[in-house]
Amino acid sequence: MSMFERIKAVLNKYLTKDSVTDEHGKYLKKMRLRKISINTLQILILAALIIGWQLAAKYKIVDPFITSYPSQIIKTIYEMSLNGELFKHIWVTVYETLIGFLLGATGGLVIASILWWSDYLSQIFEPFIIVLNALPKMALGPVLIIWLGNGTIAIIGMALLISIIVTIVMVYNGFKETDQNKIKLLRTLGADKFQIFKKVVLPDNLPTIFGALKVNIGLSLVGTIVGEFLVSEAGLGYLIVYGGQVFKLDLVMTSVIILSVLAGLLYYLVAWLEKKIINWEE
Amino acid sequence: MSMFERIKAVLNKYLTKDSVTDEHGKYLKKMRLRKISINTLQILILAALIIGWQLAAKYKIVDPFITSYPSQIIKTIYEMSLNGELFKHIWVTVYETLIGFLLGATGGLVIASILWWSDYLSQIFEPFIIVLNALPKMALGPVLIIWLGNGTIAIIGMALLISIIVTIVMVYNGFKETDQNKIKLLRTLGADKFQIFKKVVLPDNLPTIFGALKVNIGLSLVGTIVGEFLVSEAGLGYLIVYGGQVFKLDLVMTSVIILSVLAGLLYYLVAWLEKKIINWEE
Amino acid sequence: ATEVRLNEVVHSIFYTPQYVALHKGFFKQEGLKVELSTAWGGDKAATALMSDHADIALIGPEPSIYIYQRGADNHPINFAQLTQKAGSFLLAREPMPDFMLEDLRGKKVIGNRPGGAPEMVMEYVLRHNGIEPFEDVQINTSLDFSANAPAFKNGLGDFVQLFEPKASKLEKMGAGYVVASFGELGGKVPYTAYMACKDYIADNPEVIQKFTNAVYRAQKWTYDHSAKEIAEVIKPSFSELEDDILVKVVKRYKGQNTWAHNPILSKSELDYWQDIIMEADELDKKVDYEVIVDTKFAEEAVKNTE
Amino acid sequence: MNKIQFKEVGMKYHTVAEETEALKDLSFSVEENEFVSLVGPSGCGKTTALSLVSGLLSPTSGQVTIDGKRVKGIDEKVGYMLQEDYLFPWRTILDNILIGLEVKDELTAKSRQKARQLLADYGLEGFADYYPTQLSGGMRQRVALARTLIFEPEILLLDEPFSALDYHTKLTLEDEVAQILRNKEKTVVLVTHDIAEAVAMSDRVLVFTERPGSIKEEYKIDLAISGDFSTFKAREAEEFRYYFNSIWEELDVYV
Amino acid sequence: MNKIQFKEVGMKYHTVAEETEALKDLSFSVEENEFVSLVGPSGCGKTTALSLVSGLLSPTSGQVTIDGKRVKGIDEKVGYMLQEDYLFPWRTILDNILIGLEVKDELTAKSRQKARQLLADYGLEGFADYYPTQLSGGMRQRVALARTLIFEPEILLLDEPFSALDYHTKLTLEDEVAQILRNKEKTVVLVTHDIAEAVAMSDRVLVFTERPGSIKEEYKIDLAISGDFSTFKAREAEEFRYYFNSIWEELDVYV
Ligand SMILES: Nc1ncnc2c1ncn2[C@@H]1O[C@H](COP(=O)(O)OP(=O)(O)OP(=O)(O)O)[C@@H](O)[C@H]1O
Ligand SMILES: Nc1ncnc2c1ncn2[C@@H]1O[C@H](COP(=O)(O)OP(=O)(O)OP(=O)(O)O)[C@@H](O)[C@H]1O
Ligand SMILES: O=C([O-])O
Ligand SMILES: [Mg+2]
Ligand SMILES: [Mg+2]
Repeated sequence: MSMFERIKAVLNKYLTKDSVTDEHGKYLKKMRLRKISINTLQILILAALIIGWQLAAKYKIVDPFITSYPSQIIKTIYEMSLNGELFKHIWVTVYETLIGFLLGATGGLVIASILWWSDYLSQIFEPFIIVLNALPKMALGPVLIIWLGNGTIAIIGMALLISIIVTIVMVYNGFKETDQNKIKLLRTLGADKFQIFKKVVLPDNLPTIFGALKVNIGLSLVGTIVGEFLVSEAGLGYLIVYGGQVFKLDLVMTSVIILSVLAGLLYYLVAWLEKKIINWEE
Repeated sequence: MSMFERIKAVLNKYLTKDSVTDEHGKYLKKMRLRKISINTLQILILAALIIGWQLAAKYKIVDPFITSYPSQIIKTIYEMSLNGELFKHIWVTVYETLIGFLLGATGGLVIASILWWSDYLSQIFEPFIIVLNALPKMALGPVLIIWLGNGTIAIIGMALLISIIVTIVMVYNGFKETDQNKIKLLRTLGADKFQIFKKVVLPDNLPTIFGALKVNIGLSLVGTIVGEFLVSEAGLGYLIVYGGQVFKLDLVMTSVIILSVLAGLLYYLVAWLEKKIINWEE
Repeated sequence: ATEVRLNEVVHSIFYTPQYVALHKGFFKQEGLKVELSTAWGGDKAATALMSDHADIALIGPEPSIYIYQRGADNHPINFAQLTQKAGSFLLAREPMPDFMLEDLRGKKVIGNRPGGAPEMVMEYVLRHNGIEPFEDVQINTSLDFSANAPAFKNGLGDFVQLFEPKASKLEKMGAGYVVASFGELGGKVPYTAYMACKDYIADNPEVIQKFTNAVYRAQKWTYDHSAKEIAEVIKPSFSELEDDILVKVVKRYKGQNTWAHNPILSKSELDYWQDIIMEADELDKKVDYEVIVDTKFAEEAVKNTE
Repeated sequence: MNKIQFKEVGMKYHTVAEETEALKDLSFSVEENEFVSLVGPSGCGKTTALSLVSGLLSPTSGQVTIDGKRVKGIDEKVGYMLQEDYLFPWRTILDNILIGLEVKDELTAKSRQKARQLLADYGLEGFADYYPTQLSGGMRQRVALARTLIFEPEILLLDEPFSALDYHTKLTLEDEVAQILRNKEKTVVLVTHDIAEAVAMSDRVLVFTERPGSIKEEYKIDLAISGDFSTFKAREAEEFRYYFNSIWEELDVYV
Repeated sequence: MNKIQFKEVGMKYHTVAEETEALKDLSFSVEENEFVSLVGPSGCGKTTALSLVSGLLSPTSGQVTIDGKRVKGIDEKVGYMLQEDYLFPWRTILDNILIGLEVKDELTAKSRQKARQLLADYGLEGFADYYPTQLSGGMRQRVALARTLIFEPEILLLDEPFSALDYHTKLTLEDEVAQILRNKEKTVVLVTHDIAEAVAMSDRVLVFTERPGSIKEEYKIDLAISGDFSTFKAREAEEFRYYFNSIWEELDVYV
């Protein structure tokens, strides 16, 4: 058997692994080759973006001074990791985001519950909530600083403000649309309103709640960054402002990239929690 | 009949208007009294907020200079209306928002359609879209300005950036989840892929598309304001920044309030359009 | 007319001669159509320049220093100076007619964001008057430019560093009193100047010349007229501002000789400016005057107009 | 003795736009241990009638009594089973059955034991710790039955309990439920659209008029069945066709 | 003559996790103008068999032929009706019926006229410009039938077309459809879980085995009916019970 044939055989074996019949093997091979081609293309696109960026900067097609470039960003990350600066700034942002998120999630849930509880209250506050929801909250930034002072509290306040209304609206709509027959079932069993809430409305809406939390965590991060733009001594938002001030655009780009990664990680944290908690779905 | 009784009779007649039976009349009366009490409370709350704000400012419980106060805001609106300034700034913001919205809606729809069309493409780009979606886009503001300059284009770009990804994700998910049986039905009738798209996927997802547009219009406004914060010569975002620069917080507060009204109006514009177009729903 | 995209760092009375040039038609008379936009930040204005979204920017020279130092090829070159003094003031909560910098010892001052010109100037001035920033005096550098006046009004800090018209407004409200001017304390610095990228200047020398001519005419006009007259001319650019504040602010800036009398940016001034930045730890090595300053147009303008 | 009695019951629903008279002058009674079916056109007020028995609603006029006492609020004696099973996916089968006891705060080792026994009785032994999604439609509806019967209600209300099941499952479950209830001696009111089901399972079938619902016709079902009762045998009985066709014509709905 | 023929047809579905053999060695034929029902346990491949006839899928082994020719892609001769009506709410009733012609670009004044005629035939005159939400379930399913029959397909595939309807509507529609199809002389394959429906409507009932599906048993239905055919009469025929019970036992599914 030639070398080439042997490689082909090994490859074939790998591609048809776990197949139950020959036909299934063919199918698996096709699907796996497709998957491989997709992953390869993804990596190629990513590599093309990174290398393209690097080369464009090197040959001054884009101004490397303004756009920075990958190797420089990696260098910046490396240097800032060494002296612990990077970790400090990331931690500040994560910390503020998580507090804003937790407050927004808890507050949103509590308020949505109250609105569900009292139809009267919910009807009274509906127009106010619609307006608050539509309001571009970051316009309130300067006002918020005045009310909440010039520190972490103002930043967390911004994160909270941006995230809580969405939570209220999403969760309350979910609560309101709980299947009436499920509630009827509990009523026929003699449940009171609180039991209905605890045993049906809340668990039934866990997917909705997690949907809201996934939006919420992203908005909390946005709020934190906006807050840090306005007032801060540390955090990724601070790095972006400072980097801009002194034209360390490497720092700005590095922060933006770390921020994107952070946004993804925080999202997956909530998604992971959801999987842990909603474990009965197929 | 005494005066009092006559008033009572008129009131009663009004409250039971359109009733079909006496019992229905009682029900209507109850519901209308409830509705009246809700509206009254809403107006009272609004009035309490406004008057409380005014009084708190007057008696310096809050700093009138920092928080401004209702009569001052009305005065500002009046003065700025007279010289046409107000209308100019509102128009600039509306204009930029609408352009960003239209581009985001069209672009999002086209991209979602392409992703629906090619499963292969959609699988390749999925991780990139997830990352873009999670990204706190306003952090990119400074970078965006580098690419798009410091004018209207950068502002519209910001609005577009913030709104398009959400549109893509929402619309694509809707397309993907089109009832397979509806598609099967069209296939049995001999339809090709384009016909399936035009005759089922697109109309079936109009509610989803409008759902996305409702989110989109709000985000476009946020994007426009953020853009105007970063770079502008006019618009409500400019007024907020400028008001902050020259320590004219009346201007900031006035702009914030106009902004919330504007946000509400734009939302209802899309909701109204939806009602016009999706006229077959009960 | 040739179109020129001009980007100003902020929209401020501090740059009065520029608005004079605009409203008195000096640019127009030179055959230039100036499109003014506001960047709200020196970094953003310089970025606009670098990314070819503006032809000329009005900023402090420090971005041009940073940019050159960080290795950009087509870096900005300062060709006309507009202000020659720092524009910020120190305010206290009470009038302090006998204020001395020593009074800051142990107190809290609201400053500005690190790396920016106002903060660097304040730190330099304090240090050279025997007060070590962050040791002898607490400085809060966490606030955005838009937030420091409200924060002070709301009770934060004992002193605040502000630009006009905020200083005058606080005074009018009785919430703050100017006790010192960094313009006076800091001496002559090229606080703001017009700059354009190297390539643009090389390609459009006549535009730069015309622009500089107009600026110089405006500087002279401003020098020759009273605060009230100036205020009237620039009013369209500050329509939201009360008239009395506008006049007061113009008077204050004029009074401390804020605006350069001609657009020539001297070597000694730049040297001094670089000292300030170096002390703030944002610059390792001075940049050559000839590299980032070109006085040819300014000199020509002065010569032409005489 | 009359277990349930409707005396000239009227029920009106109100919305802002209109008044809907669901029931009018509805009078009928159900004897102890009787199995009565209600059939009638869609929207004629059958579900409304069940809600009145269970105490979920109160009549606008007339009276509904259980054991001679007027119904006020949810009655402990009544078990209610809906069209779909509404098992909660986040609870195991056992916990689904126990939800009613949990609500009443009567969860004991004994009641758990009873729940397991019921599961075993219904051929669901070993499924106690499964989740609802892991069960077939028929198994799920049997769990719903256990959830209702664990209280040992004297009265059982069934609102189209088999209509969401596929045909096989439906026929089989009808038979099973009929057997279970016959053995337990319960008073049962079944609402159904399926005339064959009504005839096969009941002692009596009440045909409702169009809305506002009242009794249009009443059929005492008497099928000659040899040996043990089963709904399959019932369907084959001589008289089955007769009842079916009479009721069908009585309903005479144009679809 | 054989209109449809399955010759040792095998069909396998693949997913990454497993292979599902839906059909194996399935052989049967349907004669011209014959009405054949397929019954069998859930998941035994009935829908798959219909998809093979319609050309939506191709078999992994064996052959499916129509008029002796192998099926390749969607066949114009075949009309397919699904369990739910899938009327598009954004189209009027008339436009729903015309969607197939629209797809084929055959929209003419004549075809419009024909659509209106079909509506009239099915008792839906005057509903042409209504929207689907304004119609009852039974009316909607009749519109779906019109949408399928407007092409005058030679073969009609029905996949549980009545199972989403309520009992009354279902019985009535069964009869109506049986009448319509008998008059039109079509070859029909009906998939159903309802044995009574299969027996009452068909010339022949094929009982499928568990998955992988193949023919387990075949019943030629021969009911003694006097006068015009109707499914109601069919249900009352002597032999009906016999067929019903035999097929029921043949299926013998535990639910
Ligand atoms: N909460 C309610 N508010 C207003 N109208 C109602 C309400 N509940 C029921 N109705 C109306 O009352 C009438 C009777 O309803 P009900 O549900 O009792 O009928 P049903 O016989 O059970 O119908 P189906 O056979 O469709 O289940 C219907 O016209 C229905 O629309
Ligand atoms: N696209 C598919 N991919 C994978 N498996 C499939 C697919 N379609 C059907 N199957 C499987 O093939 C088998 C037969 O499916 P089919 O739908 O033909 O059964 P059926 O007899 O119509 O069932 P039912 O009575 O529930 O409608 C089932 O096990 C089903 O899960
Ligand atoms: O940087 C300046 O404020 O000019
Ligand atoms: Mg009902
Ligand atoms: Mg099927």
